[in-house]
Amino acid sequence: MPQTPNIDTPLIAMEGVEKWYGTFHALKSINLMVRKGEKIVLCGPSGSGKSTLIRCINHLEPFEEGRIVVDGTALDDSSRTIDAVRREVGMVFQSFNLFPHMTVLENCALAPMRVRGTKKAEAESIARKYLERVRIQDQADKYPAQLSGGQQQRVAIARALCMEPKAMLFDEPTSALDPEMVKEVLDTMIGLARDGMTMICVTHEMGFARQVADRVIFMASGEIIEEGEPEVFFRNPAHARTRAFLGEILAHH
Amino acid sequence: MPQTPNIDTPLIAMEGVEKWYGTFHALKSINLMVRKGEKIVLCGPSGSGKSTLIRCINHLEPFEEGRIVVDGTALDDSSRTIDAVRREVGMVFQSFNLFPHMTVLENCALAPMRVRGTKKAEAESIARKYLERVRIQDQADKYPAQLSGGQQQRVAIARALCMEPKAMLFDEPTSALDPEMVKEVLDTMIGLARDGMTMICVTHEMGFARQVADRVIFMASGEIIEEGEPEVFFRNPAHARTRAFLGEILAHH
Amino acid sequence: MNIIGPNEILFLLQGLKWTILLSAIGFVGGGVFGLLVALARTSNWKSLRRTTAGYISVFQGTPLLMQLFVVYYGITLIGMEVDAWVAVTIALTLHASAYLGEIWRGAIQAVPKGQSEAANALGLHYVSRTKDIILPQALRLSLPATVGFLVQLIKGTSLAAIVGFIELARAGQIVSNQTYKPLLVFGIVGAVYFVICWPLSLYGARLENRLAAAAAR
Amino acid sequence: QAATVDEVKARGKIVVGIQGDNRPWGFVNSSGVQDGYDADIAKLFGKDLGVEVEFAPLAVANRIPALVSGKVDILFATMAMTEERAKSIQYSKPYAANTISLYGPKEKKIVAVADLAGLEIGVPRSSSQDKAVTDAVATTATVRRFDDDAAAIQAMLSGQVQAVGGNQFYMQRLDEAKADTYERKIDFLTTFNGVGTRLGEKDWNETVNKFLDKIMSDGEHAKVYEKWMGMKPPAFPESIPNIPFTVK
Amino acid sequence: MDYKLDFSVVFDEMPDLLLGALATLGLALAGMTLALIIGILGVAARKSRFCVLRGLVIGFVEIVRNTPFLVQIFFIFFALPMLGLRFNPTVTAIIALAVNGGAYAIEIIRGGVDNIQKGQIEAGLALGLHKAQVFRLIVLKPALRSIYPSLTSQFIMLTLTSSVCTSIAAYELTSVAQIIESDTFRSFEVYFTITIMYLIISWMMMSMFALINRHYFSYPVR
Ligand SMILES: Nc1ncnc2c1ncn2[C@@H]1O[C@H](COP(=O)(O)OP(=O)(O)OP(=O)(O)O)[C@@H](O)[C@H]1O
Ligand SMILES: Nc1ncnc2c1ncn2[C@@H]1O[C@H](COP(=O)(O)OP(=O)(O)OP(=O)(O)O)[C@@H](O)[C@H]1O
Ligand SMILES: [Mg+2]
Ligand SMILES: [Mg+2]
Repeated sequence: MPQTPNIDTPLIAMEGVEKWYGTFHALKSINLMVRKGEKIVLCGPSGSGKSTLIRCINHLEPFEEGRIVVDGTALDDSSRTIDAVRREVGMVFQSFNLFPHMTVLENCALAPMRVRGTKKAEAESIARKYLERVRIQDQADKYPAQLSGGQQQRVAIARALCMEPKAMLFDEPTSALDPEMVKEVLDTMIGLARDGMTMICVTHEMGFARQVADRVIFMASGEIIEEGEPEVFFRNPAHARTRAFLGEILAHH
Repeated sequence: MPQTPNIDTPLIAMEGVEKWYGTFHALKSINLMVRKGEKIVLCGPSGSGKSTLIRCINHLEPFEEGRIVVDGTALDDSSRTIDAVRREVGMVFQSFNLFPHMTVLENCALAPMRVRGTKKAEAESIARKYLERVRIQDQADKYPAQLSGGQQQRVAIARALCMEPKAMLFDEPTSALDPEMVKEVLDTMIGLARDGMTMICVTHEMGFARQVADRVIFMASGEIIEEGEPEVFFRNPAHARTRAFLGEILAHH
Repeated sequence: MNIIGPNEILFLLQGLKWTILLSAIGFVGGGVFGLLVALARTSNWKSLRRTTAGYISVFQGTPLLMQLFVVYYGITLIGMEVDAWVAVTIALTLHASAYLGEIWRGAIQAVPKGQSEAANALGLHYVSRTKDIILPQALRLSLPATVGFLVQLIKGTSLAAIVGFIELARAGQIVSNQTYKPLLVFGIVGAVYFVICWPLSLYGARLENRLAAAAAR
Repeated sequence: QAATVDEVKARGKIVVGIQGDNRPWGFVNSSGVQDGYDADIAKLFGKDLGVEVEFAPLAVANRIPALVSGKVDILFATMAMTEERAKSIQYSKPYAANTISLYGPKEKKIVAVADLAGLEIGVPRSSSQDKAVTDAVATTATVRRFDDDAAAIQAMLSGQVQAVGGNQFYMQRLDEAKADTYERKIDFLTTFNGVGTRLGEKDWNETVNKFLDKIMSDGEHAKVYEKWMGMKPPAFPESIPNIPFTVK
Repeated sequence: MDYKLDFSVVFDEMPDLLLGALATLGLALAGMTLALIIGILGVAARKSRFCVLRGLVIGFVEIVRNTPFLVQIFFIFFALPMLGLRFNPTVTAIIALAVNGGAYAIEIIRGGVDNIQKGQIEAGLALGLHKAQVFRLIVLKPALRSIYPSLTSQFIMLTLTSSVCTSIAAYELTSVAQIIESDTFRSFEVYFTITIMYLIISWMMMSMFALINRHYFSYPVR
C-alpha cells in the first residue's frame, strides 16, 4: 500500500549542524529536511562525512552546533530526547553488527522486549513478522555466524524494523557484501521504500538511487554540495566535483 | 651467460609419487623429469596440488609412495637425504617468509653460515653478491618490515640463491604482491632463468610462462593433466579442462 | 620495643633481600628448565609432548605451597642431604618451569608456520632453526606474559617462609608480632612488594600494548 | 645424611635445629642473628664440643622431621617432652621448664575449663599448648591453630579469638602489647624441655647429658636461665614416666 | 636413613581429609563466584563515566595484583579488626579469595570487553538500549567467551591459592593436613597425599569449566 510522501511535516530536520572531531571539522552547517515517507540517497567521496551525518541523527555522534529535530523531538544531550529519537529511528550498518550470541529471532526480539517492555511471546511474533517481511523467516533459530552476508544484512533490517521505527538510516548496507548478495538486500530495501518507509541511505548503488530515491544528496568535505531528483542529478550535475565523482562511480558499473 | 639446457641428466625426477592428506588424495601418481637448466611453469586451479607437488621436492611435505630423486640423491625419510636435497634446492614462498628479526643481510647470510659453516665475513660477501644480483644491495641493513612487498620477495630470492642451489622452486611468488610490484619480481626471475637456473615455478603469470618456460604443466585434482611447450600449450590445449582453465586465466589479463 | 625503628626496617629489608634472591633463583632455574619444557612440548616426538603436558598439568594443578612441602620433605627421603636452599630452589624451579614452559609453548606455536618452513627449505637444522629463527620471535611475543609471571613468582616466594626462610612476608609477621602494629607493618610489607612488582606490571602492560599495536599494523 | 658426634667434631661444625621466632627461647633478633635461651645453651654445647654452631631456624611443625631426616644434628628447639614425641626422637635430661596456661582478657570470667565452652581459642599449631588446650576443651570450644606464637597472640589482640593457650612468656608479651588487659586464667600443665637427638644414637645422647650435668653443676646453666627467663631454674625431675632420658 | 614411607596413617585420616577437600572446594567456589561478580561490576565501573570510580577500580586492581595473597589475607584477618572490621577465618578466606580473584578478573574481563567491536555497542544503542543494557545484554557474553580460557586458568590458580588460608586458621584441606601431620609426623606422606588431592580438585574444576563452556558459550562464530 504505497503512500505518497507527506509534503508538510518534516520528519527529520537538521538545521545548521556543525560537528568537529577534535580540530577536524567533519560537518559544516548541514541543513536537511526529510519529509515523512521521503527516500534520500546520500553519496560522496570517502571521508566526506556521510556516515557522520546519519550517525548524528540518532545521536551515535554528538554534534556541537545546530539543531536536529526528529518527529517533533529536538535532540539535546539529555538521555530522554536521545532515547525518544532512537526509538523512532532504525539503523542498519555496513557490517551488520548482529549480536553473535543470540539467534536471529533473539536478535530481533531483544529491543522490543527491553526498550518497549513488550512481552516475550509478543516480541517474538513481531520478530517473525518482520523476518517474513525480509523473507528469512526459516532462519529464525540460526545464529548470525551460520548465515551468509546477504542474509545477515536482511536480519539486521528486520531487527531495526521490529522497533517499528518512523524512519530508517542505512550506512552503506551493501558494501560489505559479495556481489551475488547485493541484489537480495537491495530488493528488500526497495520493498521497504515501496511501503512508504522514510529512508536515508548512504550508498553508491546508483541503480537503487534511480529506482527509489526522491532526492539524491551529494556531500564533499563535510558539506552538502548539491541535491536533486535522481534523474536531474545524474544527468545534469551542477558542480564540477559532483561530475568528477559521478564519472568515477559510474565508470565502475 | 645463457646456457642451453642439458638434455641428458634429469636434475629432478619424480616417479609415481602419491601423497595423501589423511584420506584426501592430494597427488596422484606424479611423474616429472626436470633436466638441468630447464624452466617449468606449473599451473592449474586452486587446490589442484601445485604447492603440494613442489613442497614434496624438498620434503617440506612427506609423500607416501613413489620416488623423488634430486641431483642423484633419492629422497627417503632420513634426515641425511633431506638435508642433501635441501642444500641443492632453493625455495621462494608466496608470503616471502623473511625472518622479521634479522636484517636483510642477516637473512641472507644465515643459511650459508649455519648449513655450510661458511665464515661470517665470507657469508656476508656472498649475501651482498646476491643482493646485488636482485638489485637490492642498498637495503642490506634494513629489516624486512621496512621494505615493500616486491623488495621483500627479491630478498627472499637472494636468500635462496645464497645457498647456491642447483634448482629453485617458486610457489606463486607474485600473487601476494600489489600489481606495481609484480613486474620487478618477474624481471628478477627472468634474469635468473636467462642465467641458466633450473626452475619450477607455480604461477598464473602467463606472460612470464610464454617468455621463459621450456614446458608448461597443467594440474587438476592432484594429477598432471597436460604439458607442453608454452606456445603449443597456450594455442592448442589438448584437454577440455585445460581449455576451460586457460579461458578463465586469460580472460582476466 | 613497640616502635618501628631502623632496626625493624633493617630486618624487613633483610627479608626483602631473601625475597629478591629467591625470585631470582626461581626465575633463572625456571627459565632454563621452562625453555626445555617448551621445546619438549613442541617437539615432533609425541611421547615427549605427552610427558611434558603431564608435567605442566601437575605443576599448574597443585599449590606452590604443597610443592615446597613435598620437595622439602621428599628430597631427604631419597637419601639426599639438603638444606632449605636446595629444596626451595628445586620447588621454585619446578613451579616456574611449568608456567614459563606453557607460556613459551604458546609463543612458539604463535610464530607463523611459514617461518619454520622457510628455515627448513634453507636446510637449517633443528638447533639453528630453533635458536636463530623460532625462539627470538617467540620470546618477543611472550615477553608480556613472562614479565607477568615474574610478578607472580616474586609474590609466590612469600610462601618460602614455611620451610624456614625469613623473607619479606615472614619478616613482616615477625616484626608485627614484636611491635604489635600489624596495620602499619603489613602496610609497609605490602608497599614494599608493590614497589617491586608494580613497575614490572606496568612494563609488561606497555610491552603488551606495543605488541598489539605492531600486530594491528 | 645423619652425622655422628665424631663426624661433627671432625667437620668442626654442628647444625642446631632451633626456633626462629619464639622469644625468648629461640628467635632471630632484629639484626638477623639467632638469639635466645636455646641459642645460648647451644653455643655452650658447641664450645664444649669445640665446634662452630650453625643455627637452622625451624617452624614448630618442622622440628622433628628436620632432625629425623638429618637436616639438623640436634634440636635445641623448645621441645616439650611428651610420650608421643619420645617415640620419634630421643630426649636428653630436661634443661628447661615451661608452664602451659590459658590467657584471656581480664573482663572475661574464665576460671575453669567449663567456662571455655563456645569460645574460640588460639594456639600455635603442633605446640604443647595446642595439645593441652585441645585435650582440655575437647569439642566444647573451637581451637584455632595458627602458624606460630606470633600469629596466635596477634589473633587475640585482633579479637579473632577470645583466649590463647600459651607458655609462661605470653603474659609479658601480652602486657607489652596492651598493658593491663589480659591475664593468666588456667594452668594446664608444666612441661619440661629436653634436647632432641635421633632415636638409638647413643653417642649424641650421652654427650648431651654429660654436657647438661656439667653446666648445671658449674652455674653456667643458671646464669643463662636467669638471663632469659627472669627466674631461677626450677628443680627438674629425675625421671618422667615413659620418656627415657638415655638410650637403653 | 631408616625412614620408611608409610601412608597408612594418612589413609586412616581420609575422612577428615575429604572433609577438608570439600571445604577447599567450597572456599574456592564461593571465592570464584564473588570474584566473577567483582570482575563484572569492576569492569562496569572501570567503563563508567565517573572518573573517581574508574580511579578507585584501577587502584584496587593494581594494589591487589602487585602484593602477595599472604599479605592480603593477613591484612584482612589481623589488621582490619583494628578498624572495627572483624570476620571469622572462613569469611576472611572467602573475602580474600574474592578480592584477589576479583582484581585479576577485572583485568581479564576488561581485555575481553575492549575486544568487542564498537559496532556491536553502536547497534545496541541505535536500537534504543541503554548503556547498562548494552553492557549486560550485548557486550558481556561475547566478552566473557573471548577471555574464558584465561579467566578459568586464573580461577584454578585461585583454588590453589586457597591453601594459603591455613595461615589464618581457616578450615580447609591444608589446615586439616597440617593437623594430621603434627599428630603423626608423617610430613612427606601427608603433603604428598594432599598434593594429589589438589591435583584432582583442579582437574575437577577444569572439567566443570569445560562443561560450563559447552553449555553457556556454545554459539557458533565465524
Ligand atoms: N572518531 C573519529 N575521530 C576523528 N575523526 C573521525 C572520526 N570518525 C570519522 N572521522 C573523520 O571524519 C571524516 C568523515 O568521516 P565519515 O566516516 O563520516 O566519512 P564517510 O563519508 O562516511 O566516508 P566513507 O565513505 O569512507 O565511509 C573523515 O575524514 C574521518 O577521517
Ligand atoms: N595440511 C593439509 N591437510 C589437509 N589437506 C591439505 C593440506 N594442505 C593442502 N591440502 C589440500 O590438498 C589440496 C592441494 O593443495 P595445494 O595447496 O597443493 O593446492 P594448490 O594447487 O597449491 O592450490 P592454490 O592455488 O590454492 O595454492 C587442496 O585440496 C588442499 O585443501
Ligand atoms: Mg562511512
Ligand atoms: Mg598453492
